[in-house]
Amino acid sequence: MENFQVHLELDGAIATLKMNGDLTHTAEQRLINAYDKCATPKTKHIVLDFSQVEYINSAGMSIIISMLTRAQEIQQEIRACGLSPHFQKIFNMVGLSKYIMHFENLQDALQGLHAQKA
Amino acid sequence: MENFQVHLELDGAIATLKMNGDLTHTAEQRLINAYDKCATPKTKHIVLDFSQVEYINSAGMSIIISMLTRAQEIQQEIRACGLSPHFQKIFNMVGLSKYIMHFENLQDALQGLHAQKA
Amino acid sequence: MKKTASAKSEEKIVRLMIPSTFGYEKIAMNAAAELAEIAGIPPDRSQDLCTATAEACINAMQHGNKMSPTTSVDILYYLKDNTLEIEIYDHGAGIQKHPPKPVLERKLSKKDAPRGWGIFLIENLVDQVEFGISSRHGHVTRLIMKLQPAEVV
Amino acid sequence: MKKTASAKSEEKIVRLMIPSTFGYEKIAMNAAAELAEIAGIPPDRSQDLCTATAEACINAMQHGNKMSPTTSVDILYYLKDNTLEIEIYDHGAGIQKHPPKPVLERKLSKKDAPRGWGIFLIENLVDQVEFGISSRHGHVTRLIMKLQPAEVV
Ligand SMILES: Nc1ncnc2c1ncn2[C@@H]1O[C@H](COP(=O)(O)OP(=O)(O)O)[C@@H](O)[C@H]1O
Ligand SMILES: Nc1ncnc2c1ncn2[C@@H]1O[C@H](COP(=O)(O)OP(=O)(O)O)[C@@H](O)[C@H]1O
Repeated sequence: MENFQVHLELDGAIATLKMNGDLTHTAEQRLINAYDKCATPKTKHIVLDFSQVEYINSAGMSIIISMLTRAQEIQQEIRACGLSPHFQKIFNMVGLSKYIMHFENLQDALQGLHAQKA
Repeated sequence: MENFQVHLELDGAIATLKMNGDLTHTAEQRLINAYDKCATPKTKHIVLDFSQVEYINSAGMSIIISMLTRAQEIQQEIRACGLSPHFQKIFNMVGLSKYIMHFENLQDALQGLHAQKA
Repeated sequence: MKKTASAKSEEKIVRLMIPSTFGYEKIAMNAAAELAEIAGIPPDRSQDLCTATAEACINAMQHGNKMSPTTSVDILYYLKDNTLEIEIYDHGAGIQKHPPKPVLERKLSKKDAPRGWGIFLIENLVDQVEFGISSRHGHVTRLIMKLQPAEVV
Repeated sequence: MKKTASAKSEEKIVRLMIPSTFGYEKIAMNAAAELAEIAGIPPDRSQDLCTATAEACINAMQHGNKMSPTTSVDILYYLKDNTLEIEIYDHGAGIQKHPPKPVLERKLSKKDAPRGWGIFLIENLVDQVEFGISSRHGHVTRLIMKLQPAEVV
């Protein structure tokens, strides 16, 4: 049983990564593979949708940090949405909230971006 | 920490018992106390709202059976709503579904009754 | 937990000890649910297993351990290739005589007590049930759920 | 679990053993959540305790038991009058030197590896943490959550 899936949606300069399941060690390969597909300067914004993620552990945080490192190298912005208050707190503790803005839901996360695009 | 609450609403011949928490041994006294308040021939219909009940064990089933025994003695009808598919199956196994009709939600359970009342 | 057709996956064992106090059976249920998910058991069958596990724990607390709060109920979970097995141990003498099938109408007419559904539920919810006495651990109720054939990946 | 001002409630002990396999830490988390509920710990603090428990289990599997799937992580839960304590045991030599506080910017600039958040999270999420070696059980991480004063009923 694989308990992590990721679904990538590309829309111009915006890539949305919808995750489902537990963001832990076992998620690494799938998430990296998905990010590889949008790790190009053409993609300016990455939106991580956590609304279907129930559990994130320190290994999951490390995957996000690796992704952020790569994104910064190509001037990509990463946004997040759907984190529970508990994991918003953890993002804050680790310092990720300084670099990854959090929105309540996917619509809010995409709103400003689509305005830019238009 | 008390993990079972019951809220009684009386409306003419209809009594609604909204339960919240686990329907187990520890629920017995509270549920019986609530039923005592509507165990009169004036109340013709009892609606048990299980939508906020997550766990029912065999002791909880026994409490419902005791209540049904008393209700039958005074010609009260008992209806239920909000049981999960799992507990609908258990009600069916035990035979309770022959005596207690189940509705998806409280509104559906009350609908026919209010028509009768009017 | 993805299995390949060739790989022989090892047995996984989880062990839990809870006090004979009502409410603590939920810990045993949650562990059953988690293992059912790891084993790929579908949600409805997982709930069946959880209810059966809770009832076996409650019987172990009540009839086996006589509600002594310092006597534990021991639960062993075995995740094997084709089954998830849960053994619930208590320190009593075990079931002397299999109880007759409960009949709701006898209870509604007060011929029988309203209680007495535990074993009936257990037997109807899992694929196989065994009751036994182990010299080392006391009385055991063994619940067995069959797993679907491993997906080939 | 309602406590009265006068009644001295007894300590409750729950014990769990899981294999050193990623994913099984969720069983330990769920047990922590259930005990937190019994203890009346509010949901946000319960989630803190669950995350800390999971991280301590993962460290026990990785660094203590070197991911040997047949070596178990043992978890003891003590529900006392004023605290909920969780001890996570592994069979390793323990933490040799307390790791320095991780700094995100050092990780983003690749000066440090992206990992290394477990102990930092544990220490920030529970009221008290202790690391130690027990001659009987091996290395232990002890997580302590303080309970609110018992409600008078
Ligand atoms: N673990 C056990 N040890 C000894 N006796 C048991 C055990 N479990 C069940 N029994 C016996 O079987 C009877 C029926 O059990 P059950 O169907 O669960 O209903 P109930 O517990 O409500 O009586 C019990 O009354 C008891 O005599
Ligand atoms: N149970 C343990 N036994 C031995 N060493 C440990 C244990 N837990 C943590 N450590 C040591 O502390 C270091 C930091 O742990 P942690 O903060 O959880 O980050 P990570 O596990 O990602 O390295 C580990 O790399 C390891 O050397």
